[in-house]
Amino acid sequence: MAKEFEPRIVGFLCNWCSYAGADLAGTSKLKVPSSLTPIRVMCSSRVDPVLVTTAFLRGADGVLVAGCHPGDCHYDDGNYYTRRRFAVLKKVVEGLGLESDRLRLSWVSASEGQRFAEVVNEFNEKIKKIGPNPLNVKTSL
Amino acid sequence: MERKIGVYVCECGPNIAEKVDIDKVLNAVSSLEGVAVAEKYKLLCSVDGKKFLEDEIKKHGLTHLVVSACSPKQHEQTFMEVCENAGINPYLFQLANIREQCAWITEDKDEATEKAIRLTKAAIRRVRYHSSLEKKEIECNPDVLVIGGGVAGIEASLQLASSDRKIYLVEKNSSLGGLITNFEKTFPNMKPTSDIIKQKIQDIAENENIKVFTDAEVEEVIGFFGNFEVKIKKKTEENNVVEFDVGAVVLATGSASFDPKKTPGYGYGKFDDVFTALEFEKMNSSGKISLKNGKAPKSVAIIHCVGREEKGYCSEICCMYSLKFACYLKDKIPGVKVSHFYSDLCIPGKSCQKFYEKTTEKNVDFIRATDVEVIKQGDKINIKYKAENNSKNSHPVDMVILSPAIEPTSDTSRLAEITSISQSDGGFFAEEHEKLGPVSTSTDGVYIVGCAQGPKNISETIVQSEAAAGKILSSLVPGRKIEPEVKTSQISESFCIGCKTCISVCPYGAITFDETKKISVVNEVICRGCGSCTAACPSGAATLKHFTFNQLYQEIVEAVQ
Amino acid sequence: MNEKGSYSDVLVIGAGIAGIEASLLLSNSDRKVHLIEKTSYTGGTVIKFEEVFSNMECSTCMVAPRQQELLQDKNINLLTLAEVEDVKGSSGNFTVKVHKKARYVDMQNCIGCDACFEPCPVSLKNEFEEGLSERKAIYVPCAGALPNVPMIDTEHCIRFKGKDCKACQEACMFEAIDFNQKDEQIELKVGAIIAATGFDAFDSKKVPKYGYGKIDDVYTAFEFERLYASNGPTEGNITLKDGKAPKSAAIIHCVGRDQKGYCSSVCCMYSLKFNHYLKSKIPEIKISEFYTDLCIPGKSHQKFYEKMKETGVNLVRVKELEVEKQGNGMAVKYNNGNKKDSIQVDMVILASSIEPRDDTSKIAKVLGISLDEYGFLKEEHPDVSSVTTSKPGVFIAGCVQGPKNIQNSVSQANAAVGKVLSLSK
Amino acid sequence: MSETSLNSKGVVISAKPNTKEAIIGILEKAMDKEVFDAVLIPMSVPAGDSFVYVLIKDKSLLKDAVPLSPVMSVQGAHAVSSVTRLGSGNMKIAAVMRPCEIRATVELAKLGQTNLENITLISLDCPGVLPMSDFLSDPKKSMSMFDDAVQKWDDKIMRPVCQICDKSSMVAGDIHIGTLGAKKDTFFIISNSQKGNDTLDKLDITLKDSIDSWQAKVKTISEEKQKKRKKNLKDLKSDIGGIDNLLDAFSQCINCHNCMSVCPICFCRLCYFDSDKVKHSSEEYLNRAESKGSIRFLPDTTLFQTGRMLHMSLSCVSCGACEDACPMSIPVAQIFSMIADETQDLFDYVSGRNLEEPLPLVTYKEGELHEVEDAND
Repeated sequence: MAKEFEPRIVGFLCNWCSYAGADLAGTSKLKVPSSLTPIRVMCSSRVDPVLVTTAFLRGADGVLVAGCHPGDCHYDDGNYYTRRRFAVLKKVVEGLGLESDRLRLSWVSASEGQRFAEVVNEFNEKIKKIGPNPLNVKTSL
Repeated sequence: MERKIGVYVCECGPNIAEKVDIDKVLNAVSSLEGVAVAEKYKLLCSVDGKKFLEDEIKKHGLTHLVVSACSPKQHEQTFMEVCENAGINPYLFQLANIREQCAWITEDKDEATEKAIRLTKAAIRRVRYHSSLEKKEIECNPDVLVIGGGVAGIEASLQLASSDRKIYLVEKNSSLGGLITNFEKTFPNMKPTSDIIKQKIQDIAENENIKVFTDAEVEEVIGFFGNFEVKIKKKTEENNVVEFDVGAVVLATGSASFDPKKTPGYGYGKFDDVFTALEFEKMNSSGKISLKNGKAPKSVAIIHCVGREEKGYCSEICCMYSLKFACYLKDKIPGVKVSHFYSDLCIPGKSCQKFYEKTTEKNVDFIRATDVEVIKQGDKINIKYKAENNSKNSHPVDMVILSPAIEPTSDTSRLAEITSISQSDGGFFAEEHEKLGPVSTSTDGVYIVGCAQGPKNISETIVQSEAAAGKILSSLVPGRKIEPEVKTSQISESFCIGCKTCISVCPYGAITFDETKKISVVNEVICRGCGSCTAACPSGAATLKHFTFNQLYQEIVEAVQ
Repeated sequence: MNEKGSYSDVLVIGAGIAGIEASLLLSNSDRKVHLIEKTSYTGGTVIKFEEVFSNMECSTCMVAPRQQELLQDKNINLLTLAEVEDVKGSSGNFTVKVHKKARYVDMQNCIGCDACFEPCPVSLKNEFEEGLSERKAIYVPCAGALPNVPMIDTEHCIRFKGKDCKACQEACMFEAIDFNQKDEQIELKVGAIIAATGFDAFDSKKVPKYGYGKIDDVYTAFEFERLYASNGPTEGNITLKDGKAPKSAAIIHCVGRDQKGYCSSVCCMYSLKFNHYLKSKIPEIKISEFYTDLCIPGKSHQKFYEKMKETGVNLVRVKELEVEKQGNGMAVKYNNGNKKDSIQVDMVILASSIEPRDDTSKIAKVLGISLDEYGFLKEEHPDVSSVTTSKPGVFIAGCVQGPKNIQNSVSQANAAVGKVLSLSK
Repeated sequence: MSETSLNSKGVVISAKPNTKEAIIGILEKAMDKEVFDAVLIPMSVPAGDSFVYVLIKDKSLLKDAVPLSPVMSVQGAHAVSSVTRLGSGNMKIAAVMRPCEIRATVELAKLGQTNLENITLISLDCPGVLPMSDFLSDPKKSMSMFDDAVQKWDDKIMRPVCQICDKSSMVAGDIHIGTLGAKKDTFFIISNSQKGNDTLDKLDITLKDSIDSWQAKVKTISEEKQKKRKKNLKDLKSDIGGIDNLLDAFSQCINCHNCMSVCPICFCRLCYFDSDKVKHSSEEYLNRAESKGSIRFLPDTTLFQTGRMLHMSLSCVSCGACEDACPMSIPVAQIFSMIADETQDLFDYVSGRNLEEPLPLVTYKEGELHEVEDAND
């Protein structure tokens, strides 16, 4: 029997809220799917849409961008820009008829270890339903 | 020089060892390009562990270090110090978090091991693209510009002035002291205001480290924390522009009060004997409380919250100074009737309620009222209002005192622009952080104190002045250099096309535009390294040190392998 | 000791938000700081809150980075489970005796893996969670507590009651647990002292008419904060004792104001915050707030009040009020001055006053400064600086000086530092 | 939607001997009166088989200008940008361009790539332009076909992206020349800014006439075009949408980056996608090949295209320059146009509509875009 599909999810986590939330999920010994590879950035506003696209075109089954809740940004308003950039990215991907469901923007605070686990679990399940990213096997990208 | 990466996996006792097959991890990475050595250790953050790492780096002549252990929030700094001690640049190091974000959250050992391998490989890929970063040190000027010669500015100046720190105190009026010089007494202890302010004005005059400019206004403040160039204009004299350098700026420009003419219902400006709080303070200080006709009032109404609706905030001190007015009146005019018209009594803090109770003992009426209107009836003034039980009542008096809201002074926007800080609720100067940064602003080295930051009483004002002093004294030490953030953004001169997108997204005004070269330039002293400009820059001219595209890209590649 | 013959080190008492900010600021000016904390953790009261008014910022996100900085700061000597016993000398030259209780867990060796909790046979109510959840005799108050190192509660640990239990020690792979640790007497030489020991909440039991302690589902402000906290006992799910979500709630302001004789200045705002808590978790819930005077001073607060009004909260001004058990819930019976009335609710939250901690008088005594009539530490000149005291070199910051919000506590902390630094200029 | 300062009144000008010469006449007059020191306007190249922008200082040369050229060999915004990027100087210049070129110019101004201080932007109702390839195959014939098409205002022979352009009369500059809805042998002059009003004042042209008929005609045309646009873009989406179609569409791409170099909005000194940021070690390419079996070279064409959409679809004016320039006839302009509509809609933004509208990515609203975030409350 073929091995069950294990998604590969890239997770950009902002240092102050979401990465701390992920750590808290750890210290609280919660279960989080191992499919997510966390990538730490200082602020979600560092996450260049081209980086996300790159990950996506390289065959990431899902890309999660997580930052402080609006209003809580450690750098005042970075996450508001993140949200606009992400909206454009999602539109472009959607507009080209690609699977924009593979891209997710979540706000996770430093005290939301539980929520972080939920977000990743949910996203992981969703990606499992969608299946592997077909771009991964396309050679003529 | 050839890259020699050392990879060290921490067992963290059972925490990682039990969940992750560390030998498997070591096998998976030992043959990767550039990896000179891959080892495990019981507990790398322990004294022995750090010693072990240090020896390893020296023994193998490592150029880069990768540690797979716990969260960077736990021990990134620890291992960076190890690097420094062992003589390699601390930024040629990467920590893979295989505890909090792997071992502790993954049930299945194979999965955990597989993830640990991924995270470690990602760290190895990444560290190959790290470059050494060096701490910078910037000379700074310890002198301080204080704008506003009221109690806030005076306090700040006195706190800060010293033999090795010169203070420039700029006041737009002709004398120091500000608003409170109009007050006879202060609540809640009814101490003479002169006790607070007189001596201090004296001290300022006698302090040779404080240069006072009265009748002067600040025209220009350019530069950044530690190095501001200031231009002020003296209104009275010829060749009236003075220039000097400072390291920090304190905005203590105080407040104005709401103009009751904007709410005609209160009859201010229309009827005699309707006074604003400030007018009444002055009248009281002058020694005689009287009506326009020279007689003493037999009955006085004090109307609270004038302009609160319009301003959209509670000015905090109006209830208290209104109570103070009742005391003035009761003490000076035997038998005078005093009635307060208020909606909510706001007397926060430990010492206010007692004052309120004392005042009520002087049989002062407190009427909770809405729809208050002041009309003229014969020679009397009549207060029409809706009482708590919704009945419409009226209340004749000789004199009305209006307690208007506190609002920003007229030059607030101008000064905000000059110092490139923003304005927040109600138009007051915006603090850097509502809670943790009450006196600092989005511009490093520019501080806001007193009512310029928001309505507050005298002691809160003084506390803020002392707070700003604390900030400055601790960060702007004479003879000490400033050490700015290392992981800042930088903009490539050859790639920048001058679209200024970065400038509009930078929350700290750390990026300026070079008009001659037509490109953006990062001031690394101000930049705090969020990287928003880097993501926003269309031409890839902006990069965030230690979080470059390629460094993050390497992690991505591993994640999707 | 410097040329002026005075010590430059500073003693900060209390590692709440005020103490943390003061210590970090002092350290920034290269002063060595001894930070004395009575409990086993830093962060004080603020870390009990999920969000803080008026912008509903995540409290942990706000404070945790500062706590981390604190722990990693070489200039700051944090002494937890420690109390100041004696202070001698004068400004610039204090000799301080500190009693440091044994934690029985080695701060260096422990890596915070929690392996020691599970085997501990003792289980009791967790004070940090206001007794809403259980803890062991070896424990950290909550997940993510900093420093993330447990302590042994010798009052309840059966080993310290004579039983030969080594459960935790056996579970620890780092030889971090050391039953032989002894309390220490530490002597410190400092030039200045900042007291920032914070506050306590008024005990709602003292006002029986509100039913606290007698009726289920009457909660204190702190209990409710923990109910909403995503790292709290219910992971942020607001539930009644029977596990159901409340359909209606009453928030009662000014609990204890009459008894204390002052307005605590933050209760109206945090009560409105509770309205936000409830609405965000249970959108359809009916909320009534019972108050006498709405005290929301400052430039940013009314905006929040108006936002909350839009959520449909029922604001009732009352003269008298009592809570009685009625059916499955409670009846809030009140008199608004015009008429008597009553409403039925599932949950009652009491906005309790801020009062001095019980140990404040002891601190005053040790520091040689006086208390004010309410039992807070007394400032030198109420009208002028509220951070100086009758004793030169001793300063006070935060709610130990009187009720105030976070912003003003931090201002005072910075101000106290300003005073300390300008002593030696 | 932000307000444009379009003046409700215009002026009817007699088109004697014909519109083109009447327009040139006005420009000459303006140069006489030193309202303008120079005019930037298309002119046919000596060989007569193409058109370029020329900056005319000697007004006698104006007579050879072609305000409405049949092809867009250079996007006018490029021209304006190169004249003014390093400052506007003190020469007053009139730039006569198509609406899409002016909108691109406005975008570039927002991006600091043009300085409009001394520039007066004059637009004309645009019938579209011919596909470059068609034109080059027989310039003479194309020319007459074009004139003919302009007479009938028929876009059949124009570029596909022009056929679905619903902003072909959008007034974004200072002055607009409206030929639509005008009586025989007349056209409208319309002002859209203070600068426009002042300029016309200096020329003793008073805005006294109603422009209702022009507005009405423009409305009907752009509504027709909008319908067509919706339909065509829908079809396009089903043709190129989805991974396989998309990859097919871009599979012919030879990475020449012509589309990028002719794009008026692509102002970068070095394109992000030519920079080292997207260049990788051979090891890296090898292990990509390994994981997929093979990878194409040159690689990353899709990344290049989507990347460009991320960077400039918000400013794209659908001018079609990229499509003209594509040697492999990939419908780049139509694809971009399709995406641009969607991304600009996100923020009710219309590229180049109004200089005062900030670019969507340099600003934000606190309570927006909840549909793209998940915040758990």
